[in-house]
Amino acid sequence: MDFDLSDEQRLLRDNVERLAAAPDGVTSDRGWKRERWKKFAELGLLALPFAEEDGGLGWGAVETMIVMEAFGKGLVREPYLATVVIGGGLLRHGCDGEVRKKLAGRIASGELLATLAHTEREARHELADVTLSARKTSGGFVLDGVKSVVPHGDQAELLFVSARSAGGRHERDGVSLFRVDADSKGVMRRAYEFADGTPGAQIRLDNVVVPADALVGEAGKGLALIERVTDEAIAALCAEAVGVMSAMGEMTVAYLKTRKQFGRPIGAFQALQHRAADMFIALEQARSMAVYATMMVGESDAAQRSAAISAAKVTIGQNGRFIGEQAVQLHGGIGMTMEYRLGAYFKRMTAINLMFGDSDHHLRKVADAGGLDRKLA
Amino acid sequence: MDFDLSDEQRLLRDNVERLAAAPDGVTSDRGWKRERWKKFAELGLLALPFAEEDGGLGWGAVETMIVMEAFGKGLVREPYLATVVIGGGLLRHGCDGEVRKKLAGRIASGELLATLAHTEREARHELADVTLSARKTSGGFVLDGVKSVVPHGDQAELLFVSARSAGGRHERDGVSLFRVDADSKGVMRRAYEFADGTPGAQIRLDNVVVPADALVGEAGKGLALIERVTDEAIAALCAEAVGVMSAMGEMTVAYLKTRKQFGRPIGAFQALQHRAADMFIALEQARSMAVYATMMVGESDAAQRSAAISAAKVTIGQNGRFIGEQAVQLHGGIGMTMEYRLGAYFKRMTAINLMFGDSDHHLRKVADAGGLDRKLA
Amino acid sequence: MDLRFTPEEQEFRQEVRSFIAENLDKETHASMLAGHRPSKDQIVAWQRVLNRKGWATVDWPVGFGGTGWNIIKRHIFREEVQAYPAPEPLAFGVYMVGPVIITFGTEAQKKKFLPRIANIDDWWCQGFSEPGSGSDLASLKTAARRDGDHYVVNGQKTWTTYAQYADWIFCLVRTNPQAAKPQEGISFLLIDMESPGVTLRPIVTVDGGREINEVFFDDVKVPVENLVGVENRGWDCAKFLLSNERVNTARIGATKERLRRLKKLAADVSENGRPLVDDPSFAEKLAALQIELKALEITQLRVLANEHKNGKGKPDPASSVLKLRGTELQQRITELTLQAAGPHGLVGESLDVPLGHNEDEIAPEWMRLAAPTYFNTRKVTIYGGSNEIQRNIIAKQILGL
Amino acid sequence: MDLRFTPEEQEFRQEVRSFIAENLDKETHASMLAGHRPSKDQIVAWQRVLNRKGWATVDWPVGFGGTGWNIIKRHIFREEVQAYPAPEPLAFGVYMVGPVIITFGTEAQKKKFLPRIANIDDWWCQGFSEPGSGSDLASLKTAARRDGDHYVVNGQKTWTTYAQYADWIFCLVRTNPQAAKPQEGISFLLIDMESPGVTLRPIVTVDGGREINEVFFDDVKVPVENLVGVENRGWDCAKFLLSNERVNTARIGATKERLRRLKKLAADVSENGRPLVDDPSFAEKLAALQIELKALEITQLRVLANEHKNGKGKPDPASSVLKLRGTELQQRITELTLQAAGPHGLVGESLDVPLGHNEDEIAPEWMRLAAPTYFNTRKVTIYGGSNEIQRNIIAKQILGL
Repeated sequence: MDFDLSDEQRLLRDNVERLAAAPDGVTSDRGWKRERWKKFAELGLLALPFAEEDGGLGWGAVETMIVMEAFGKGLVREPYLATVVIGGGLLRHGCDGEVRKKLAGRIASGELLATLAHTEREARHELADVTLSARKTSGGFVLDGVKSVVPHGDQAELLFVSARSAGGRHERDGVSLFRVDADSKGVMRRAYEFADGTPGAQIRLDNVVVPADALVGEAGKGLALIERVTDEAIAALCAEAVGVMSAMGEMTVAYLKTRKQFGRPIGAFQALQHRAADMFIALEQARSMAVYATMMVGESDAAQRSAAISAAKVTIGQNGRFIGEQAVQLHGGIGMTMEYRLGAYFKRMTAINLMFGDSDHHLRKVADAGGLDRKLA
Repeated sequence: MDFDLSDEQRLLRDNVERLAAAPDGVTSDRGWKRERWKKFAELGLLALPFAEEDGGLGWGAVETMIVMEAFGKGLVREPYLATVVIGGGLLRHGCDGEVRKKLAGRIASGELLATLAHTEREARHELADVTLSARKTSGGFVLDGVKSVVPHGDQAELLFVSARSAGGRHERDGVSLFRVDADSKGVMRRAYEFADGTPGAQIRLDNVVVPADALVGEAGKGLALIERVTDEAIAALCAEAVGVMSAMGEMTVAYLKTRKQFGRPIGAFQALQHRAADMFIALEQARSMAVYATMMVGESDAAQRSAAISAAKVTIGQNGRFIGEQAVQLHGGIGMTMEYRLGAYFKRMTAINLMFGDSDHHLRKVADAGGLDRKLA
Repeated sequence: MDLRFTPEEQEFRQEVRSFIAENLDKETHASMLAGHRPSKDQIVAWQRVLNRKGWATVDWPVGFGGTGWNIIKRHIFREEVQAYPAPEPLAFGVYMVGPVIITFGTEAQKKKFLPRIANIDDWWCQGFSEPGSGSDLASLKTAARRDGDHYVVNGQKTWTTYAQYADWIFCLVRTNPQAAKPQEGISFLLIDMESPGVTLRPIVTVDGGREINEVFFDDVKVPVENLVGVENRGWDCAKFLLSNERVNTARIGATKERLRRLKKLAADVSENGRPLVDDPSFAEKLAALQIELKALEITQLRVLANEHKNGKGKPDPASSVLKLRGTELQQRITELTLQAAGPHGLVGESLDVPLGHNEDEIAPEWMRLAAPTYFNTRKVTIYGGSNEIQRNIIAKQILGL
Repeated sequence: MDLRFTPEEQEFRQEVRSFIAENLDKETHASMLAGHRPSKDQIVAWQRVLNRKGWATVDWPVGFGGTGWNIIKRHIFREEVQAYPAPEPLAFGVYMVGPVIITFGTEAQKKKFLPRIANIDDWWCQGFSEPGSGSDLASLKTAARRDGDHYVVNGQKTWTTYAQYADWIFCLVRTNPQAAKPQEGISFLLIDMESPGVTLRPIVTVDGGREINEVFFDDVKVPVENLVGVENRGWDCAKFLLSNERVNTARIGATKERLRRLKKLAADVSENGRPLVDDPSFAEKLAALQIELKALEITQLRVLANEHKNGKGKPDPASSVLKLRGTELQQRITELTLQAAGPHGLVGESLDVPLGHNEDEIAPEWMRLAAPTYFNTRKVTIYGGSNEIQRNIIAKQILGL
């Protein structure tokens, strides 16, 4: 067991933090900038998780954690989670040989954006609730249905689309995953902004024809892959959340030191000091669970992996909401305004809590799983 | 709608508070004193709920609330709840004519103690889980089984014993209620102290023969009566709890004003001020719900009555625990000692939370009932 | 002591409910039901309906347009309006400056302003907070210098809700900078928003809404007759006003309505085939909220009854409990509603811009409003004396710490 | 960075576990499993077993009887002892006065005391708190006046755990009443409990237990060689000691064991035919505790790793987090256990007096112990620097407020 970062990891962190802090990333078109994306590519960030044989850096969950935490701190809205973590994960764990290598290369170079179109309107947080239909034809499949909350679905060129090729609604078996070109005939996208400003889209597939080799993995067996990559996404999101929380914490402490009321800095009031202390504790506990998620994401036993990831999401959700709400409260009116950066963090934190299942959902999952693994700390 | 006490009620409150504050009631044998019980009788407290035709005062739930709150403040351990509220309630709602009049008179005069022996070892908070058996014979019934948490069961002469005369465990139908003389052949009592010092007993009925007229109400239909009287007991307990909480609150505020640390009264520290404010809020909310329970205890629709009483018990349980734990915390070491009265209040509050279902149990009941009645405030 | 509503009270409730049902504009009602704030026009129109009925200012003394209802009836009325839901009276006029003028104002002020407040002929806003003085209200700096028949006002107010609609603003201003204590030397002034030197800057809130503003005063001339009460004794008016505000910000009837609505909405969304409302954990959260709300409702009645008994004008510090718990419950409802919206709570929308219902929706309107409403409702524990200030009040004024 | 235990670490865990299983007295184990505190004899016996193995003082430097294990191994060892459960080392000796003597003591003190601490040849207790100085430790009044080769000690200590067993007490005493700050002029003295003038008064706690005492000093003569560190600089020793204590009071391994046990117990009680452990609300509470405990465990490892990296002797103020959350979790387990006991939690019993198992029980032993344990565990957020003090430490030392 070892908590230290390697020199290489420390360098990565410093580089990404510098890039993420660059002030030009926030207000541009659709919330992010192609130029910065190119810088990510140059720094190797977009190649991070891919195997060296696929032209990647062959780095792992710890490096992803480092990157995502820095992105959280810097409120980076570039489609890293959608494209590199999720898209990259689906490629790495689901696609074979040449296809994987080719697409990984295009993602790594920054020319291809990818995302997963999975959530449907009635499904809430249940991953198996897929109704978009996949009909087998002689040459491939026909996909028909709607996906509604697709992060960066407005600009991604490569869509991974989950569909039901067999079985009834809610059944684990029968969910298949397909690679779909976003400009295929019958794909209609409606762009909108998530509540935190992240670009998103509703995507309608109107009898979209895809070839047989668009199928990722085995037909009807796509759910395990989706679950695995979702767990990886949650682990990355937990790290991002830690970055967001620590930024909110730092802003709040700084504000407490400078804002004066009743003739002294409000940070001199003990009730607010204790609130700040509780925020610090919440952050440290969240950080520990983000580390835990990072370590458990590679666990081979899917049930143990999933329980651990759920546990992390519970903590992130509860503590993130606490920190966010208290940060706004301690700032008073200024924390409610668009002009002040705290609000953007608060909204991002709120969005994170809504993605991939809220804390209640995951608490139930942990309870149902009957607990956490003892192999890890 | 009217929140004022009548002159008579105010007088009652003042009298009972005076009696309850008398310092001699706490440390005597088995925690209470026959002399004070006689004073209660003289003041009419033991006749309070009985109809005038039965020799009672014909007072209602509001007066019971007044009495119980004062008892809570004074940590009165006399068997008022067991004998007058519960025993009296079973008599009033369950027994007819001469029997009722005779027993009510004996309770009112202070010569008879009564209690309900209902809870069994495996039942937890489920009222329908009765296994003590009632076998019908030619002349009456034979009771066989064990009741384990009987308040004041060590000294009560009249036991109301619930038994299963038909049906399976957990079934609502088939629960019957019997009047049993505590010195009947086959009744074995094992006295012990509840965790808060209240006297209690385990009572074993070893083939105890009772006559046919020992049956209270209709055979197999006893549960509704038990539920009704339990609701009355909870309402009374809520009022007692408010007394206990307000005493803990007052002691804490007084302590905050006198105890000095770091050169000033600890009540000058804002974090502790805010804690005390939260305790005050918790008390006021609890008081409101005790009033609510008092008003709803007479509601004729049993489902609405029950939901309301459960709602009150939830609040009392949660807020009482909060106030008790904070009172101990703010007192520091002294709050942990037997010599200081706070500990006795804290233990009483804890005992109240364990009686007739804890807050989680009642929260579930409210959720299952789908909410509260709109007829009352 | 009897908490049951009398038959007369129940009849009165029915009368209020029927009146609202028959007279409230349907579109206003639908928009509010969906979770939008009523627009200025909707508020004004409804207030005028109430005014015609004589119900515009029910809490005011009879001679000034009040109804003379006892506290129970006033409670029922307020609850029915909030629970329907219908627009509430514009608080800045009816609950804030109106009672201040009634209690502290001159005859001329009463005559001039009160009828126009009741009919919202004047839209009022509140000039208390300043950039440097939030919770520490008494540290305010906006200065009013006496110059003949006028005060000349210079300074800045902030967090001024709906200043963009306002005809008038009531302000705390510093008339004696040399006073011994910060609370002394403050006066309560009524200022025409049309006065030269008054300018606005909007502040956009995190939910994307445009409710609040900064208001700047640059050598604004205010006639001396617009002073309410005694010069340098404006703090009395302020304390009186803030205590009234605490009762009104509890908004228990409105929270009840939101809770009932949430329960319905949660019956319509399912996960894994089970309606959310049947999820044990969610159902218990709803029940817990309902219980706390019930407790607060009774607490409110107890506080009002107590204030009534102790005579008018003496605010009960227990009203801090109402403000504190009332606003916390408002926030918790919005949190639970957002939770109920699930992943589609991500689909954002502004509270101020109702979308039409005829286009193909990405998510139902209530889901799209859930996040902005959650964001916006963070304000309620900050304004009207932050909840930390309310805890101070309880600790000091009630507990004597 | 790798949080996985290495195969070597896992093997080590197994070794520790086997050693405990083979060497711990069965009765001691059974009694602790049931929720009783170990008796003095049980603690001493087990400590001597460990001492023979060389595991009595694993955290001490190698030259003084430490094992030289890294923090991970020490963590594993502590967790296994707590989780088995076996008696923990007597904290007053091994975690408190021992490290103080090692860090600040003379050679003679080290030689005289350390081996006896490791073997509990001396039972130590802690003389810090006084009736007037609880959280405000530095306001202590017990005075030590220098008189030739001795100090003469007068005053009173309180909340002294297990003073009735103690051979020695380590005390903070005031040696210079004229010092400029309260923290100055304090010295750290070792006092033989057999000294003339030392008397005890037991304090019974709300659970009926007899753990704590008042200790009175009446002209007690203490040889000057029992001064640890520099005269008037005892506060340095105190700060060092308290920070160690914060790490140890987290007791995460013990809480894990209690939680595992609670889960088993909750599988054995049913309501309405359903085991409590399957009740959704109870199961979620258990899961939530497990999650928080996991987070705290990792936090503890992070704090320890950090302290290790930053060099010895410099306490990490983040250890306040461990104390705070660790003790809160201990309390929550006892609350949940009491809830699991249900109405039979009313059946009271003292923690100190194990009942035999052969008589007809009114309720299972764990139910009878639930309430006293809940009562007793209220202390953990009070002692060792109350949790309010820990929040002060975080706010001031970490956040700079």
